[in-house]
Order: sequence, then structure tokens, then C-alpha cells
Amino acid sequence: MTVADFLFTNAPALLVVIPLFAAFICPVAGKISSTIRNLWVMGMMLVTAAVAFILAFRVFVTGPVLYVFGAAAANLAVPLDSGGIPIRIIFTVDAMSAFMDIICAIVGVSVLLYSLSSESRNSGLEGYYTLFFLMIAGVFGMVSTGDLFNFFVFLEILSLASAGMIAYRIDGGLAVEAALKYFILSTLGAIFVLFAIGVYYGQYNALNIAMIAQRMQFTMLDKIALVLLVAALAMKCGAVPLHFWTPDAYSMAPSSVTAFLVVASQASLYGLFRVVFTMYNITMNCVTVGWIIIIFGVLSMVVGVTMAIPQKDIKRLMAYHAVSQTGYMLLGVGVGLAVLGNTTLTSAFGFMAMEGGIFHIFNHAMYKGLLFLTAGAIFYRIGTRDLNRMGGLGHTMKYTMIFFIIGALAIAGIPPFNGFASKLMIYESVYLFNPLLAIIAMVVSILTLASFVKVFHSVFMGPKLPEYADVKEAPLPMLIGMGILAAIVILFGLFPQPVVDILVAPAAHALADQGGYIASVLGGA
Amino acid sequence: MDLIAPLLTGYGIWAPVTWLVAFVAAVIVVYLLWKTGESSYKKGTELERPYLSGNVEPEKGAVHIRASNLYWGFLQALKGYYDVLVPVHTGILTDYMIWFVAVTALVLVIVGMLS
Amino acid sequence: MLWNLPFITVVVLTLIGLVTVLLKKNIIKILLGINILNSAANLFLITLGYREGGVAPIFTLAPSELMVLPTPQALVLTSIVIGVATSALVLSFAIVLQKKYGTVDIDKIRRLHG
Amino acid sequence: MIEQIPQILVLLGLIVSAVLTFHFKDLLAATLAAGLFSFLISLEFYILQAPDVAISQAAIGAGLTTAIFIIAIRATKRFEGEGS
Amino acid sequence: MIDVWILAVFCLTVLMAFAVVRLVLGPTAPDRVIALDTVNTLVIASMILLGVVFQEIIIVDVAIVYGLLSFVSTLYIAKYIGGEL
Amino acid sequence: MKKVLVVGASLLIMAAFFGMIALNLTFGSPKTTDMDDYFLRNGQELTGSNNECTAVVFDFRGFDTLGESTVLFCAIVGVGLMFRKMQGGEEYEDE
Amino acid sequence: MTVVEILIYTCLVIGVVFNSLGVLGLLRFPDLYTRMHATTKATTFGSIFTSLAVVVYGLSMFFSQNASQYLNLAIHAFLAAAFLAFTNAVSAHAIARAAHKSGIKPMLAVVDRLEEAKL
Amino acid sequence: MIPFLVTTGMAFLLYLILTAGSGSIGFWSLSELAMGAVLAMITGLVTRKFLCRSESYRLLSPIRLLLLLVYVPVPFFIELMKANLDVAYRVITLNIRPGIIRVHSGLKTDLGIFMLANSITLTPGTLSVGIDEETNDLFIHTINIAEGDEKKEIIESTELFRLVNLPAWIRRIAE
Amino acid sequence: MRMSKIVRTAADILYPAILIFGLYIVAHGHLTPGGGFQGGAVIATGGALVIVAYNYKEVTGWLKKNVLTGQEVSGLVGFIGVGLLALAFGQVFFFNYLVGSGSIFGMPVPYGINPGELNTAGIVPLMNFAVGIEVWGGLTVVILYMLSGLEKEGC
Repeated sequence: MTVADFLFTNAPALLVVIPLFAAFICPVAGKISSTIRNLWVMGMMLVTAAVAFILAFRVFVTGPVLYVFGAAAANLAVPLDSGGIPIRIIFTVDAMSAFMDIICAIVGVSVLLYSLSSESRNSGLEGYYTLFFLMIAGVFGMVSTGDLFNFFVFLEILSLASAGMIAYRIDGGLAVEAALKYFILSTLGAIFVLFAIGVYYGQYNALNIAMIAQRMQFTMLDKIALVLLVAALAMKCGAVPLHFWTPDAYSMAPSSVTAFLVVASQASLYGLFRVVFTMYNITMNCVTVGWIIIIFGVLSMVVGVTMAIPQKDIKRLMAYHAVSQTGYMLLGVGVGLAVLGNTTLTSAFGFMAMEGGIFHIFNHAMYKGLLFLTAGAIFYRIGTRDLNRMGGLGHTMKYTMIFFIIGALAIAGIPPFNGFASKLMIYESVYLFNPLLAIIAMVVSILTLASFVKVFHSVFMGPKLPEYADVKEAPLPMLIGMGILAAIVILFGLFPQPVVDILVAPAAHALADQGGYIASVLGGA
Repeated sequence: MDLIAPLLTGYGIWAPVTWLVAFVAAVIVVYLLWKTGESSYKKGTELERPYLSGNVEPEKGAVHIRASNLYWGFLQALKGYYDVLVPVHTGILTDYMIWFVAVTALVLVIVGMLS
Repeated sequence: MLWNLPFITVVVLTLIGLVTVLLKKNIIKILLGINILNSAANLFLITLGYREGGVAPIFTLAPSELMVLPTPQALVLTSIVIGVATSALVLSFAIVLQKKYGTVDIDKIRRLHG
Repeated sequence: MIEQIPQILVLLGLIVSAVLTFHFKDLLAATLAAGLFSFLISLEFYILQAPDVAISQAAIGAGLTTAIFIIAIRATKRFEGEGS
Repeated sequence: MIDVWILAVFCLTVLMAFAVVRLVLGPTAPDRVIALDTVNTLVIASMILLGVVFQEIIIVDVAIVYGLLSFVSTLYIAKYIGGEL
Repeated sequence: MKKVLVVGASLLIMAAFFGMIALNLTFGSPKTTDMDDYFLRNGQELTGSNNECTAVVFDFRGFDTLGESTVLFCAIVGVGLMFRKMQGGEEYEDE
Repeated sequence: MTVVEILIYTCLVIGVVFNSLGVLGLLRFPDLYTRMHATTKATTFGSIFTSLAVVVYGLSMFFSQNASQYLNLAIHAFLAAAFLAFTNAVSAHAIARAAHKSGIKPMLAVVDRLEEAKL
Repeated sequence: MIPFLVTTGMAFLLYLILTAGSGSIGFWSLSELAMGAVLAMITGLVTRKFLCRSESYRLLSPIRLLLLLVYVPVPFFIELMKANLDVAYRVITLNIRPGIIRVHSGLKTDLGIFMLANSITLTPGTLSVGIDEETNDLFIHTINIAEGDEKKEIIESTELFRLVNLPAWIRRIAE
Repeated sequence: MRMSKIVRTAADILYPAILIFGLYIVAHGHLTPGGGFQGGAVIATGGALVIVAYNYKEVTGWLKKNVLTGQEVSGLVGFIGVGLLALAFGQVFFFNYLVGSGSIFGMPVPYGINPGELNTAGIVPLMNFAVGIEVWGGLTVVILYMLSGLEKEGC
């Protein structure tokens, strides 16, 4: 067996195991020397990203990939003598999962590169990198798993690691406060998820998502479980009115972590879509649930952006924008869900809305990560996040300013950056569904631009302030980390159609196609 | 794979590369037009210094408009809205958890009763 | 005779846990409430797996062949570990907050707002 | 009949100890009530034929959780609502 | 034969309920601690008896774990009450 | 006051729906048991373990156990970070 | 009724009676230290006797059926009881010492040498 | 080295007791014996400093072990029985006269004082409340002090046990 | 501060007993109730017993944080390594490659009720040991960390 074959077969397992292994070694490597630790961390991250890309390549070429832990063969999901039920934990990587894998890999590499220099002054770095790898493993596990309880376990890994990371800067106590809020809320959500898992188990005696989907009858109990899952996952992804932890956590975490927390939230969003589309699909009342998600989305957009305008803390402002942008994704996919039962409407604009929402996930991860990284670079140089005390940094931090402009224009939906492409898809398809929603979305976009003009003005414009006279440009690794993301933002903005064709459309179809998912696991049942 | 294919949105198309070419062309045209104009600005003369009705020029740091002063009018116009919205973010964990449980209960009622 | 009493206990415990979480102001008390909620979820899972007259799913010298379902027990083991991890992390947060803020009252830990 | 009564009593005891955990203002007493809760839930697991879970609840609930709670109470305040 | 064991378990469970009364009333913390200890002892005794009731030999291990470990929390509480922690 | 009212109302709703869960399931006789029957029937042969619970924990759902250990590891690293000694010249938080 | 059964019944009855006395003492006695007398002695003694019943049962089954698992049962039950007695005594001492340190005085005491010794 | 061996031996003994009835070599199977040896060695490595902290190996002599095995079921159990009957009487009548007295133990080793304190706690209406770490004197809460005892500064430990002389037994075992 | 001499002696005597009992639970995870996590938690509680009986300064000399962290990491690496070894044999991650092989822990087990034989279950006992070691180190070090967070040092 060649190395390529080996990688092709075992990529889903290695995707999670390599970050875990890297995390386990990290504390020991940190004890030896910091150079060895940095090399180890960077090397492992590159390997992980390579595995993720290989896996995504395989998925987009040959269709969904199964990996059955502990079975005699990697794709033996249903043992011959079991009567058609999957018994082991199965990783089911379809196009949507591969899509999320790519996001996580790209953001992970650039953020790790960035944090090599941005966090170099701090203590407790081996813990930092350990938790970082655990977050990566958590996201990879959440998006690739096909087992509900396994999803819960990875959700918990993600929330514990995130809480530890948010509280990383313990000196002032503010970070710990934010972490406490985040962590208790997510524990409450996790308990709801556990109850939902219990309900499914009690009814169908199955934990595999495909198996539950096949046996789904949408009784009263299923409705309750659906609501528990939707509420918990919507809270984790930061939809208004459950978004309260988001600004606190995003603003108090180190910037590099914040950029990754965006991806973590989107993994929860993925979970929400997975539950709604794959487990229930049209057995439930799509219109009601779709409208609930649309309302979440509209509220998120409006409240997020209006709360962002009066903020004085740069990262808090960006955090509210993250809430607002999450609303676009919820809106797009919610519209797709609301018309899911109706074939004509779905083909008319439902898929387009879903593609817009899913494409926006990718774009948002890129530009919001970029913006948070620029905020972190500013904080690294001048030591404050208060917008009122900033000014005139454009004279000295030219590259940071350019990256900030790219990110800000992208988030505001200005052509030709990638934010515009996805927002355009959302506007047009949502307009066919309900014109009012499209108008709200556009107004929110304008307000986003307005608020970023404010940030740009108060941070970079104006005369050179005397207290920041000797501020230098951010260090090179940080610039490289930002540069990767900025390049992707521009690239995807210039060539959106190939991206939509190759990555987004398969993901949207994989999400909507419940029968295909079940068939890929249970074998054409 | 056609790299520069326009994005089909189902309702229209969006061709970024074409747009970019047009944009650059427009910029060049504007630049050429601008170049043809004649500058009355002379370097190294009194024109360089700002004139504030004869007052002393303020310090560099004082000219900068701080972030809180931006959009003051917008915030005043929406004062009623912000008076409701900002106090909701109390910063108290208990309130946040009550929001969570209450929204869950609301959605339970909606999904459980209406569908 | 026993009817659905364990399930009803689970519901009551969940409600008590939620009340503790929502109405109490002390972090440690809130954590106790979360522990109750967690235990209620565990009890729910175990109760789902119980079979009338079954014995523990261990073949070593078992008295009969009818056994209770093993999967919920495996799930609950995982869940218990997660509960311990949660408790440890939140308590360490509480200790650090006590050092920095001088209080563990949720109403006073609100420097992040708006 | 008679074999059901202990289980009913244990279930009632669970509810009572949960209420006590809610009720006590003294965090030490609340922790003790939580310890009682842990003992009883372990007994309930035992009765429901889950000895693995009972052992793990015993080892965790009897020793470790109470220990770290006590350490945390020592580091903070003993009584709920005590001023800073 | 089995009925006797169940009867004993029943008696112990009722006694547990009475011990909980002291845990509720207990004016001081040490009173509550000794009430908890009593419940503890009774839980261990009833676990041993239940092992015979279910006719499962191996699950008596749980009782040993309790017997060994239940006093650790008591020691922590004692150290805290005594002001030594 | 309003807060207590909201809490009471939402808890009543939760109680109603959770009660529905409790009343719709049956204690002592699960509806479908095919997956667990497979474990009990074939577990000994496939894993060689007499304790089916351990067989499920470490073999059929071994990956969950890896995740569980990781959660514990996570918490320990987090607690260690909380009680670390800070060195001079670290980034500070403003406000 | 064989001899073994009578022995088992006796042990169980003694155990339950002493456990009841312990709990009764826990409820009736006036102060902490006297309550502790009731709980440590009576409940430990009672639990030892209930375990002894199990030990007798296990041994009798072992000798009558020659099935070694009953020996296992007897040994484990005995170990549980032994550890129980061991740990109960230690924890009673620890609690009494801590309570005295925290300032809880014995009621109705005719003499208090520990208070005088100032330890 | 000696602590390691002693701890390993004790651990192996306990392991054998725990797994009695598993096979045919005596009561044990071969794999249990092998595993027990390995685990006992691990235990010995980790805890060799704990079990033999006082560096006295008196309890290793067979006579003392035999005495210990006799002590627990016979004299100790008699006193236990008597103490419980006493407590039963007190519980029903509430006829008590409590107080804390100082008892001179006369024992020197940690193990001895430990055994005495535990015996006192479990046996006649007494409860060890404190210990003087210098002189190894015990402070004992007694539920019913005999008339006149409260006047005495220090009471000999033998006076507490009326039926069997437990301190003498302990001295014989532990010292 | 240390607790009284009686408690200290009891801790000294009980710690080896708890340790061997925890290891017994770990080793018999596939035969009797228990397993890696339960046994590790039992041992860690024994560590908590020693910690409570002596003071923090003394205990850190016997239970070193570095050693315990190393234990934890090695347990986890062992756990993942046992799983990854299956990949080396060309099998799937977590495949039970030892069961029925006749080597260590490789005795076959018949279906049904049997008295149990320690030398069975393939990789399950190995994983039990790995998890046991991890939990032993991890939970003990948690208590040490939390004690180090108390304001008054050396308690």
C-alpha cells in the first residue's frame, strides 16, 4: 500500500487524530525549548491542513467518504449480521463537511502563523498551543462526525478549549468573566443537547444521524428534541436573542483566538444545518422551522449591526458585526429551508439562497478572521483597544491598513471582494421569497459599511498622534498570516463562479439531499 | 473550468473581472481628466499652512475626530431604539440564561403547538 | 407499580436545576445547579436503557441472560467525565474572579456590558 | 411491591436533596446536600443495574467533586450573598 | 430467602430518610456532616445487601469503592471547618 | 418581578413539554433494542470482553472515549493556565 | 430453617436494630458529640452485622455448592465492612477535632480538658 | 529497598484477597497471579514512602500479625458489643453525663496511637477528639463520666476498658 | 496545615490499599464493573486523601506536578498509540487487532455466561491502563493546581 492510498483511506481519522496528538505532545515540547515547540506546532498544523485538503479533494471528486472506527474495513458501516443498523462511530464526510474542513484548515494555518509572534511575549504558551490544537480537533470532529453523541463530545471539547483560551489573559479578570459567561451558557446548551440525544435514543435506539433520519417519524418527542437542538446550537453560533456571550468572548480573547472562534461558531452553525436538513428534512414542518431560522437571522442582522455602531472597543465592534453576518447565513439557509418541500420554488431560488448562505460562511470566516487579526496587530503595537485613544496609525502601519481596508470592504459587500458575491446571491434569491427581507439585508449592509468607515477613520486617519510616534509595523509572521487571508478574500471575490461551482453548490446539494446522505451510510436503504 | 465565468445568481449575473476592468478603465479616464486640470497650489508658500480665521493652529492630536464623536446624529435619531436595546445587554449572566431558556420555551410553544 | 416514576423524577430534577441556575446569584451555587441538571440527564439516559428484570450487562457469573442495554451506560460514563471537567474549570474561574473582583456574585461581575 | 419501595424512596430522596441544594444559603451545607445527591444517584444507578456508572459516580461524587468544591469555597465566600 | 434481604434494604432506606431529617435540621455544619456520614454508611450496607438481592456477585465492588473513598470528602470538610485548609 | 414572571412562565412551558417526554416513554421496556441486542449478542466474540459496557466504551464507541479523555485533558490544561505565574512584560488589558 | 438461615436472620435483625438505634440517637441526642457517639458506634456496628449476614450467606453457599464466586462475594462484603469501620473511626475523629477547633462546645459537659489544654 | 518489598508484599496480599476464587492454582489463576505481581510492584514503587513512613518494621514479625488477627475479632469485638449495648441504653434513656477528659496512653509509635484512637472511637462510650502530638496523650469525649473522674488531670487508658485490657494488646502488637 | 497524627497514619495506611484497589479495578475493567476511568478516579481520590492529610508544601515533594503531567500525557499518547498501531497493521483506527490472536490479552471468549479470564479482550485492557494512568495523573494534578490557587500559601 502506498502512502497516497494510506492517506486516502485514513484521512478522516487522521484529520482528528493528528491535532489531538500534536496537542498531547505540546506540554512536553514546551518544557524542552520554545523553538522546538514552535517548530512542532507549525509542522503539525501544516500536516493537518494537508490532510484536510487531501480529504476535501477526495470528497469533491468521488463523493461522500465513510470512516468506521474499529471495523474490519474502513467503509464497512453496516456489519453483515446486524440487520442493517450501523453500530460503530462513523465519520461521514460529505461535501458540506469538506467545505467546513477547508475553512478550518485555512484559518488555522494563518492564525497559528500569526500567533507565533503575536503571543510570543506571554507566559503559559504550551497551554495556549495545546488548547489551540484541541479547538482545531474539536471543529474537525464536529464537522466530520456522523454520530450524534460523538458530535456532543466534540462540542464539549470545543467549548472547554474555547473557554480556556478566552480566559487566557487572566491579569485583569475581564477575560475570565467573559469566559465564565461563555462557558456556563454553553454548558447549559450542551445539557439540552444531551437531553435531545436521550430522546432520540429512547425512541429509535440509534445514535447515528443517518439511522435516526431514516427512522424519523416526527412525533411530539421529536419536535421537542428538535427545539432543544436548535436552541442550543443557535446559542452556540450567536444568533440574536441568544448572542449575549458573543461580544464579551470575542472582545476579551486574544485576537488570534477570536479569529478562530469565528470558525468555532460556524461549526455550531453547521451542526444546526445538519440537524435541520439531514435529520429532519421534509418530515417536519419546514415552513415553521424555516421561518424561525429566518427570524433569528433577521434579528441577528439588525440588532448586531445597530449595536455595533455606538461601540468604542474595536474588537467588541467587530464582534457585533460577526453576529450581524451570522444573520446573513441564517437568512440564506433559512429561506432555503422554508421552501424545501416545494420543488418548483426550491429550484427557482431555494438552492440559490442556500448557496449564498453557505458561501457566506466561507467568506465570513476569511474576512472576519482578517479583521480580527488586524485588530490584534493594532493591539499588539499600541496596547489598547479603545477607539477613542487611537488615531493616525495609517502613517506607520501601512500594510495593516491595507489589510484592514480589504477586510472592511469585503464585510460591507463592496465589489469586487468576496463579501459582495455571496451577499448578492442572498439578496436576489431572498427578494424572490420576500422583498422586505432583502431590503432589510441591504440596509444592514449599508450600516455595516458606515460603521467600518468610523473604525477606519478613527484608527488610521488623522494626523500622527504624539503618543504613538514610535509605533512600528507589525512583525512579519503576523503580516504573512493576514496576507494569506487577504489574498483569499481577493481571489474569491474575483473568481466567484468557479468557487460556487466547485465548493459551494456541492455543499448545498449535499445538505439538501437527505436521501443521498442516508444511502451513503446505510447503503441504498 | 472557465475561471472568469460570471456568477449566475439565478436572477442576473455578476462578472467581477469585467467589472474590475471597467472600474480600472474608469479610474484611468478619471485620472487622465484630472491630470489635464491646472494646479494653482504652490509648494513652499503660505498656501501650505492652514488658516483658521487667524487663530492659532491647534495641536495635531486635537484635530483628530475621536470615535465617540462620529455618528452622533445617527445615535440621537435612534435614541428611543438604543434606550431599549443597550440596557438589554446587562452583563449579568443570569439575564442571559433567562433569555436562553425563555427563547427555548417560546420556540417549544411555536413548534409544538403550531406544527 | 413503578410506572414512569423515574422519568418524572428526571423532569422534576431538571426543573429544580433550572430554577437553581436561573435564580441564584452565586457562581458556586449556579455550578451546583448545573451539576444537578447534568445528573438528571445521566439518570434520563440510564433509565432509558433499563429493561424490566434485566441484569447488568456483564457476562462474568451473571444470573440470567436478559440484560439491560449497555449503550446508555457508556454514554453516561462520558457524560460524567465531562461534568467533572466542567466543574473543575468553572471553579477555577470562580477562584480567579474572587482574586480579581473580590466577589463571586453574578450581579457584581458585570464589567462587560452594553 | 416491597422491592419497589426502596427505589421510590431513593427517587424521593433525590428530589429532596436537590431542593436542599437549592435552599441552603450556607454553601458548605449546599455542597453537603450535593454530596447526598451524588450518593443517592449512585444508589439509583446501582438499582437500575448500571454498576460501571455507579462506581464512576462514587469515585467522582464521593471524593473529588466535593473536594474541589470545598477548596473553591475556601478560596471564595462561605455564605451566599455575603458582601465583598 | 430473597424477601428477607429486600426487607432489610427497605428498613435501611427508611433509616436513610430519617438521617436526612438531621441533615435538614442540623444547626451546625458538623451535624450535617455526621448525618451525611450516616447516610453513607447506610448506603454501603444496602449496596452489599442489594448485591445478594440481585444475585450478582461482582457488583459488590461498588460498595468497596464507597467504603474506601467516602471519607475523603469528610476529611476535606473537617479540614475546612477546623480552619486548617 | 418581571424577571421572575418570565422565569416562571418559561419553566411552566418547559415542565409541560418535558412531562410529555416522561409520559410518552415507557419505563422498563424500551421500544426498539436492535442495536444493543447486537452488542449483547456479538460483543463477546468481537471484543473478547465479558463486560459489555466496557466493550461498548472502548471498542464500539472507542472514539468517544478518546474524546472524553481529551475533554479531561482540556480542563486540566485550562485549570493550569488559570493558576500560572505571570511573567513581566506581558500584554495587559486596558479598562 | 437451617442453622445458617437462623444465623443470617439474627445478623440482619441485629444490624437493622443497631442501625435504627444509631439513627434514633442522631435525632434525639442534644449536641454534636453525643450524636457522634450514636452514629459512629451504632451505625458502624449495624452495618458490620448486615455485611456479616452476607458473609455467612456467601460462605454457606460456597461450602454447600462449592461455587467459588460465593467465596468472592463473602470476601468482598467483608472487605467493604472492614474498610467502612476503619474509615468511619478516622472521619469521626477528624470531624470531632474540627468541630472543637471551630468553637463548638460540648453541651452539658462536666469537664473539658481539651479547652484547658489550649491545643 | 525494604519499604519497597514490604509495600509490594502487602499490596500483593490484598490483591490476592480481592481476586480469590478466580482459578485453579490454589484459588487463583495464573494470569491473575502475574498481573497481581506487576500491579503490586507498581504500588510498591509509588507508595513505598507512605506505608513505611515510620521506618519501623515491628509489625512484620509473625507473632504480632497473629496477635493482630486475634485482636480484631476477639477482644476488640467484645468491647464493641459492650459499647453498642451501652449506646443503645443511652439512646433510649438519654441518661448522659458527657465531658472531655485527658487520657495518658503511654504508647510511643504512630501506629500504636492510631490503633488506640480508633479503638477508643469505636468502643466504650468514648470518642477521641484531639491528640497532643508531643506526649501522645489523647483527649476523649466520654458520654458518661464516672463520678470523680472529672477531678483527675490525667486518666490512665486502661481505666477506660473494663472488660478487656485493649491498651495492653495494642502495646503487644505495635511496640 | 497538617491534620492530626491519626488522620495522617490512616492516610499512610490507606493510600497503598486504595492504589492497589484502583489498579485492580483498572485491570479487571473487562471482567467486572470498572475500567480505566473509574480506577483512575479511585487512585486520584487516594491522592486527594494524602493531600488533605498533609500540607501542600510537603505533598508537592511527593506528588510532583511534572511527574503527574507526564503521566497524563503518556497515558493519552499511549491511548492514541494503541489505536494508531492498528493503522500500521493496515487496519482501521481502533481496530481490535489483539483479540483472539493468542498473544497477550488474546484468549478467545465463548459466548454466554462464564467465570471470566483475565487474559482476554485484546486491546481493551491496554486502553484501560492508558486511560487509568491518564486519569490518575490528571485528576490529582487538578487538586494540586486548585490548592496552589488559595491565597495563603503552604496550607
